[in-house]
Amino acid sequence: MVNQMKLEFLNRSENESFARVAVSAFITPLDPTVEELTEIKTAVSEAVSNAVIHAYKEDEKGLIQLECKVDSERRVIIIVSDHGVGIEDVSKAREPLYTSKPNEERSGMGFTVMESFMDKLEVVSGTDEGTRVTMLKKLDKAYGI
Amino acid sequence: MVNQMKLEFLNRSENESFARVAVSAFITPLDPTVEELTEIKTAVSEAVSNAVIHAYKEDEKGLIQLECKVDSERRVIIIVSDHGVGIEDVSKAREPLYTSKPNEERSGMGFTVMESFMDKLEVVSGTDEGTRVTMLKKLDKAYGI
Amino acid sequence: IGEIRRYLRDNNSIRVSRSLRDTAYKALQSKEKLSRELQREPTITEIAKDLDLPREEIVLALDSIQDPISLFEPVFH
Ligand SMILES: Nc1ncnc2c1ncn2[C@@H]1O[C@H](COP(=O)(O)OP(=O)(O)O)[C@@H](O)[C@H]1O
Ligand SMILES: Nc1ncnc2c1ncn2[C@@H]1O[C@H](COP(=O)(O)OP(=O)(O)O)[C@@H](O)[C@H]1O
Ligand SMILES: [Mg+2]
Ligand SMILES: [Mg+2]
Repeated sequence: MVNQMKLEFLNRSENESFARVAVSAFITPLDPTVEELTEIKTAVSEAVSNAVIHAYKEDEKGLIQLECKVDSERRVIIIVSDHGVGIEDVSKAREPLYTSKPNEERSGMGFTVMESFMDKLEVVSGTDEGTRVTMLKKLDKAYGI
Repeated sequence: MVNQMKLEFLNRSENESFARVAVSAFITPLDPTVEELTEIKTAVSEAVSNAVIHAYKEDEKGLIQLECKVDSERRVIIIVSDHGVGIEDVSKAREPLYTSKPNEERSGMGFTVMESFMDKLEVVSGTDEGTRVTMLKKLDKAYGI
Repeated sequence: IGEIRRYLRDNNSIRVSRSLRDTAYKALQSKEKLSRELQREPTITEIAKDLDLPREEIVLALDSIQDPISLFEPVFH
């Protein structure tokens, strides 16, 4: 692994933006295209907002971890995990439009967005065991550097 | 504590910029002025670059931790720590212009910069026990929000 | 999503480094202008509003152009 970092933060909604910027700053030295960075940021947002919204009970303080690694082949690996309630049926949760909170204007498109913006998505979860979302994206080769 | 986060990253020089941006993004919801943000970023740079340059032996891979907390009185607390070689004589190290690496164009002003840009600086270190730098700054009242 | 992707591809094949430099330049200009207008240092939010850009763009961009150290060091040398 050429570089790696870990973040840990509270399940507060303003930390979604914090996580997005932190990941951006971490991969900026690879000089991705604006398109690639926007895709990664959007995927990070979805993963982190899921952990903020779904992982912990209302008013429960919970921690969210984000790990990011970049390797010499310009692969970016991002792991977002929580120790919250977990997902009972992962395949159902990953279906487009599925949401367990239809009353709160959730789109149910979070996992679909992560899947289409990244090259790989893996979701490991179990009731009361928390959730671990692993995403991978290979950046285009760099011309500028 | 109103919000808090932790980072962990490798002792690579590009992570200085990563740490700086991560701290900036984390305190952005408090809406600091550009000046306050620059001061905090400069102090973070000095603390992190010290850990990158001085804490570990050449070519040794080492981890650096950064913790940041903000409270309801707009106080920002930043703790940068490493598990490296440590500092034998902390008061000497904190003197302006003192550097243990005079041949490498080090200015010896790192701790002085941290001290003058932040409201408080505490350095705890011991040979082979690593170093822990704690900095505090109280932000001015919020204008924009 | 297909539409978003197409939009991104058509508009954003530029590198992040260049885009950030452009934003940073605008942010510095906005900071100067707001400092004059407000008679004090503007906040990040005020600059973001002025440029109609997200705050996070400003934060990232402000770090991309200059190392705050290099701004500061000449004072000591
Ligand atoms: N970190 C998580 N912890 C618990 N449940 C989750 C988590 N992430 C996703 N889920 C579950 O998966 C469902 C689908 O997620 P998603 O596709 O992002 O849609 P949405 O967030 O709009 O509901 C959520 O409604 C929720 O039930
Ligand atoms: N994290 C650290 N680990 C080990 N030694 C350190 C660390 N931080 C500072 N030092 C010691 O303190 C001295 C003074 O630090 P500083 O004021 O930043 O000056 P400079 O980095 O330019 O040498 C350094 O030269 C080094 O010997
Ligand atoms: Mg979602
Ligand atoms: Mg130094």
